[in-house]
Amino acid sequence: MPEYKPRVGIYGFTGCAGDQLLIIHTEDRLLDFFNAVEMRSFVMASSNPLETEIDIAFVEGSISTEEERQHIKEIRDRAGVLVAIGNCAVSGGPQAMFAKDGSFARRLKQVYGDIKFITNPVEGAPLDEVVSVDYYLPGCPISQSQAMALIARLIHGADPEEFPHPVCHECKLNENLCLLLDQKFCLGPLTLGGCHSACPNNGLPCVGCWGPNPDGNFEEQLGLLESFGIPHEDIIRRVRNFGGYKILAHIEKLSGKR
Amino acid sequence: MRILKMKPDFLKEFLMGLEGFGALYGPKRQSGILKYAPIESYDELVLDGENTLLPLKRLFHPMRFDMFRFDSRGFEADYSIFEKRVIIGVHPCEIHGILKLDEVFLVHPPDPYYAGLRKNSAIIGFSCLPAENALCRSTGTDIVAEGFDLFFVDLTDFYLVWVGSSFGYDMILEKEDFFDENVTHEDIQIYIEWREKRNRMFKKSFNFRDMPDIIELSYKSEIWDYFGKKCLSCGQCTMVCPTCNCYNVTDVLDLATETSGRRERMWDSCMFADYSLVAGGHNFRHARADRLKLWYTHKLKAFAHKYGSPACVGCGRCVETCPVDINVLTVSEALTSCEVPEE
Amino acid sequence: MSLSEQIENPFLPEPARIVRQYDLIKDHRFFQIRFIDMNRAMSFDYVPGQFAMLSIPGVGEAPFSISSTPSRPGILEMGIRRTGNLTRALFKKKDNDIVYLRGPYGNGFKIEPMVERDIIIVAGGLGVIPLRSILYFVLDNRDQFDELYFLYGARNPNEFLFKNEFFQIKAREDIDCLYSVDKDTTGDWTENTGVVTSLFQKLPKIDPQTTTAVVCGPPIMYKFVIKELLKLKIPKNMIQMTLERRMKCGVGKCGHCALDHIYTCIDGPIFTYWDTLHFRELI
Amino acid sequence: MAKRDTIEIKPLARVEGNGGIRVEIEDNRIINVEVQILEGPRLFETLVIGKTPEEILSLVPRICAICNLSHKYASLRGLEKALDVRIPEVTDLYRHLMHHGEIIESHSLHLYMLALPDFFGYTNAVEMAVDYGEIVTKALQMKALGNKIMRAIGGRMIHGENPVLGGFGKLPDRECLLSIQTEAKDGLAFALETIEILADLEIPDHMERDTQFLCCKPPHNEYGYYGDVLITSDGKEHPAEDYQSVIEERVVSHSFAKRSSYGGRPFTVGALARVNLLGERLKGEARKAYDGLIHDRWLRNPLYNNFAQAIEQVYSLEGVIETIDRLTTLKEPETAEPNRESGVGTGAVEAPRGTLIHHYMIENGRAVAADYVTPTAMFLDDVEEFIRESGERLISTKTTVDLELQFEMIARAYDPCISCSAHLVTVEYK
Ligand SMILES: Cc1cc2nc3c(=O)[nH]c(=O)nc-3n(C[C@H](O)[C@H](O)[C@H](O)COP(=O)(O)OP(=O)(O)OC[C@H]3O[C@@H](n4cnc5c(N)ncnc54)[C@H](O)[C@@H]3O)c2cc1C
Ligand code: SF4
Ligand code: SF4
Ligand code: SF4
Repeated sequence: MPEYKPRVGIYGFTGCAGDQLLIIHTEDRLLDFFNAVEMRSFVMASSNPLETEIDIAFVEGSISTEEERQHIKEIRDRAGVLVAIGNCAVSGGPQAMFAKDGSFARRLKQVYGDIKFITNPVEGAPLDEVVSVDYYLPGCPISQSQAMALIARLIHGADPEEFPHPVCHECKLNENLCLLLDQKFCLGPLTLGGCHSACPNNGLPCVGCWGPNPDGNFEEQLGLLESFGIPHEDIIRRVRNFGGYKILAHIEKLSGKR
Repeated sequence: MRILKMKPDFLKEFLMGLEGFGALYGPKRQSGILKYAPIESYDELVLDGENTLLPLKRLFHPMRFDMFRFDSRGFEADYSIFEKRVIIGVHPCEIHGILKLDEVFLVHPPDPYYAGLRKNSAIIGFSCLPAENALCRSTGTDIVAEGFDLFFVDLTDFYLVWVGSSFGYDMILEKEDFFDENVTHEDIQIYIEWREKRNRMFKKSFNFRDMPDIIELSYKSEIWDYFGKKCLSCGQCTMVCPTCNCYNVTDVLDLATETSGRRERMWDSCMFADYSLVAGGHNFRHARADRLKLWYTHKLKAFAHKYGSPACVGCGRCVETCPVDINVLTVSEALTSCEVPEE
Repeated sequence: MSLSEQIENPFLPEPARIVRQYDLIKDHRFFQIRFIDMNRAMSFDYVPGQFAMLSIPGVGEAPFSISSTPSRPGILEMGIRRTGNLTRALFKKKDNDIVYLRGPYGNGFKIEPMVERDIIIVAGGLGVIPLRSILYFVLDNRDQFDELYFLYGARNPNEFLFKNEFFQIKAREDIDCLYSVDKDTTGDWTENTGVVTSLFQKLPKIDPQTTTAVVCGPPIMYKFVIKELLKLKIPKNMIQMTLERRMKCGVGKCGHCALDHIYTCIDGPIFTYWDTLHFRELI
Repeated sequence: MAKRDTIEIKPLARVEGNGGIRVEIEDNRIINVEVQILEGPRLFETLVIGKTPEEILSLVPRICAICNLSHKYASLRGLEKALDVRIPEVTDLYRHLMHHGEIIESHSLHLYMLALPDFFGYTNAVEMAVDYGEIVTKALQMKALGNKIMRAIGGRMIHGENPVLGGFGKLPDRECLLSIQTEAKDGLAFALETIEILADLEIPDHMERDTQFLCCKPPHNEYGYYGDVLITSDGKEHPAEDYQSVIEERVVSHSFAKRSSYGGRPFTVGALARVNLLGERLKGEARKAYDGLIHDRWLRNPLYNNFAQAIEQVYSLEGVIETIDRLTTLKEPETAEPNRESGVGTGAVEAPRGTLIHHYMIENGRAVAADYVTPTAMFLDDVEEFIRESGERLISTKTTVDLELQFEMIARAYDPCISCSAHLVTVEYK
């Protein structure tokens, strides 16, 4: 009996395509990946997609038009497992940094004027605002090692493991001196790890691109950064840059406190 | 124990000559940060009182490594981390730290990875003068009597060299003529003066001896809540502490086949929320205050029950590291005075 | 490699075959597992209350109590609830599939304080899985022990584990079995209805000086059961209970199960009630 | 062919992002061509308003992953002008190295993985690998080299935060630079082989028409990927800050990417534009490759963009080797500080697929206006024109070739980057 290969689709919605590109960038392992699965659709890398029932859908990007809303629903209907890959799919991405503040219509007009498009644009939202999502692979862009570990588990029928720790975990394993000690702005403790602390490794602050660490102590960190002379609004603005929808609950708690 | 004398002029040649005993490691500055790393030239070695960012444990209990490879035939241990090494420039508190880890990793059944790294490594200790946050006098770990192969005490005009193992003695034999057996009364006097001078240099101390009881008594203290509110749960304290040993284990599958992959081990921290999470979602230590309490109980009290003394070796790293000033000093101070620290 | 020849590796999982499996109730399955190496299978010596680490390569490893008794060597039995990654993968295995085991770990029940004494076994829900081992152990060595009471409560008849087995035992003369469900959802439940503690009223007069109690159940159950046992005046150090913690190594290295100065995996998972008063985080 | 017919190619495969082509045909005449950019709008220019340069620099690479460092570089040039940051020459050298990395990565991805399968008749590179294993393997190595350079200087493969205003967080050490150099030397041999493979390829001519070209003019009479002056194929030169009067933008309903024209007509940017306008400045092996391949069809046929990319691949590999030679003799630069808090600046660079402009107005350390013009937005009109030309020609000569494939090949030759283009464009001068 020929070995059963899981049917896989890789889809991109609104975003920078960095997560799909990262998969393409796995170079040596890309061929392994293509061999281990039956690649039904990966439009960025291959022609002739076969849009039928699939076992696993990896979906990048936020939902930003009416057409995309319909399309993701359609993918959800025929996918056994749906994985949100990358910050845009998980949290909404940078385009969701003003999520729910009501400025979208004004900003859209500011950019495009009054033109009517063939599909109606909506404010960028994470996939789980529209459909149910089985697994999340955060990051902007996703990390190759996390992605390959998750993909390997899913295509071989095992559940992926989460990494629910702050950036600081890997930051210390990489032997970096903590930027907070120099009173520098760093979002490491508030941000989910998995990036191998890419920014602090270069002496630069974590910008929060993995999205919020659910266990983050937002209140204390805010106080700490304020004590460095960084204004409250600046901090809130910065955590929102990549926090999208997922940061809203934390922000709400904070503003409730103030 | 044998104690010898050596002129400082010989140091470089002696140390660099040890290559035959294993790859040389020692504190070395990389991108401004002091780390234990392979040493290529003598000038790279930093032999003063400064702490490395991560303690010596990183060489024996690696941050991340593969325990096993597995495939359809089963598991096979991966010992590729083993390497013959000579680690130079290890401070007394670091040696004490390793001795504490020995208690965990070498008791039955010994952890083969730790044991293998330990067995293949020689430790060459170096005396140090206390750094800003050194607390080792409080914890009684400022001097060391075991756990090294050689130990160099720098008395400026000469070194006193303690020989702690037969392996250490073999190293001495390599360059026998560098060493002088004749330790005079005068030398002893110099050593004693050095000890006294060193003792006077400690700037910080804490009530280490009474902490076990105080911790026990403070189980319900609101001081834990105060610190719990502050803690960022960044886990840095646990990473930098020489006596934290927790780790997590994860399987990583290969992409190509569904049966092969590796079992990876990586440092974990009791400061992270999922540390005590069990099936069904019950979390024994959801509150930050509880996580901190576990840590400080472990550092300042619990270890003593089993091994005679608590786990803290007074390196001062938690003092240097915690961004919100939670460390053995502030915690013991708060618990002792029953008052939360002033902002 | 010369640096690593002949190293004993306590973390090395050994292959074992799933001999038989069947569903106990929804999401709970019974497994019979035997080491591939027959010598290992026969020499695997354990005490009731101990556990083993079960691995599925690529998914991970987790601790499970051994539910069989060492008095019947060769095959290990486990009762497993499907909760997460590893257990989901385990439930996909078929008979004859290979899993990996290492152990036994933990202290196990202290048998000595039970010998020639009366024994009360109190189980709630899943807690019956480790207690089944001591239950059969006592039955297999029946002459060494005095009276044996087995109290087991489940939420409803559909969640009552090992129903056939336990009702068969009930027929025996040398054991007093008291069963209960919180609520009879089926209508054909013939035993007691009510929480497990309600069974205590049905116990005959107990002599606390000659009785040892063994308890396992969900965290919330301990509180109430212990209260009953104390009412019976059973000494605190004669109440043995089994506790659960997160574990990654099983041999006191990884730290996850630590509390105060003890490691649940080596100093436990069996503790006496007296111990728990000392180590405030135990329950 | 039916009297009235519509060809819909959706999604357009092997390009970055979500797009399609729609061609309407009536009575054997093409009545409408739309290259549709359906990737949702992200309104990036509104996202950076109120932000510090630091935040802007971290956000803009996210416009597009493939050209992420070009966005970073354009942004740096714009912001540094606005705030009068004077970087030392070494810093610029590191940036050029980083840029070469991106060009190598992007061109090799496009050339070997996305475009060559068309010429050789495969649906993707993995299939192509079955018959052309060596090419694909070497192509992957080439891409990996590009990635390695981007990671070394950018900080990570995609969206690295390492390039900061005035300098870098951390620079790669000598060993790393030398290993890059060694790999570049190995890669050069394959890049030259590629030139030979291409020289033998037959290029269809059914879409040929005259068009215009635009690119940055690098200083010092050298070839390069940056410059403060835009040059056009009509021989004119325009200061980069006047880009708005050169590149005329408009909005169309079938695309979230804006459309551009020059002098009222479509134009081409990218490798083909650069090689056509600046090729005479090339030196070394790249010059030899240029001399061997160039002829006047390059001015009329977009498929030559693939060839132009191959030439630039050679140029960039040589650039890497040479830049590292220089860097290893120079001291690491200090990070330069801004001399003012407010100002206006335009940064123009050549992204792999063409001219990219970032324009900022900063007041008291915060952006009050930003404008981005991306290459794909610039050349979309041109793509539509070439598709129209090709369609008319093919229909009228009744060739039986696969129309869809021909259209796709044209669009793909431009290496369109849809994320980049689906942005917004308005500058609000207060
Ligand atoms: C000594 C001992 C004996 C045991 N004996 C048995 C036994 O006999 N039978 C038995 O069935 N079990 C037993 N257990 C429990 C068993 O070890 C666990 O059920 C097992 O580890 C589950 O593994 P898993 O990989 O399937 O679940 P995991 O994937 O580890 O997850 C388990 C559950 O934890 C929760 N969880 C995980 N991560 C999170 C998160 N980030 N946030 C919130 N919740 C989360 C979820 O509810 C999840 O369902 C025993 C445990 C111990 C310590
Ligand atoms: S530098 Fe940032 S990420 Fe690293 S430990 Fe400090 S706060 Fe955490
Ligand atoms: S105590 Fe300090 S170092 Fe430790 S986790 Fe809390 S904030 Fe981080
Ligand atoms: S508790 Fe602090 S001072 Fe003590 S050993 Fe750990 S890090 Fe060093």
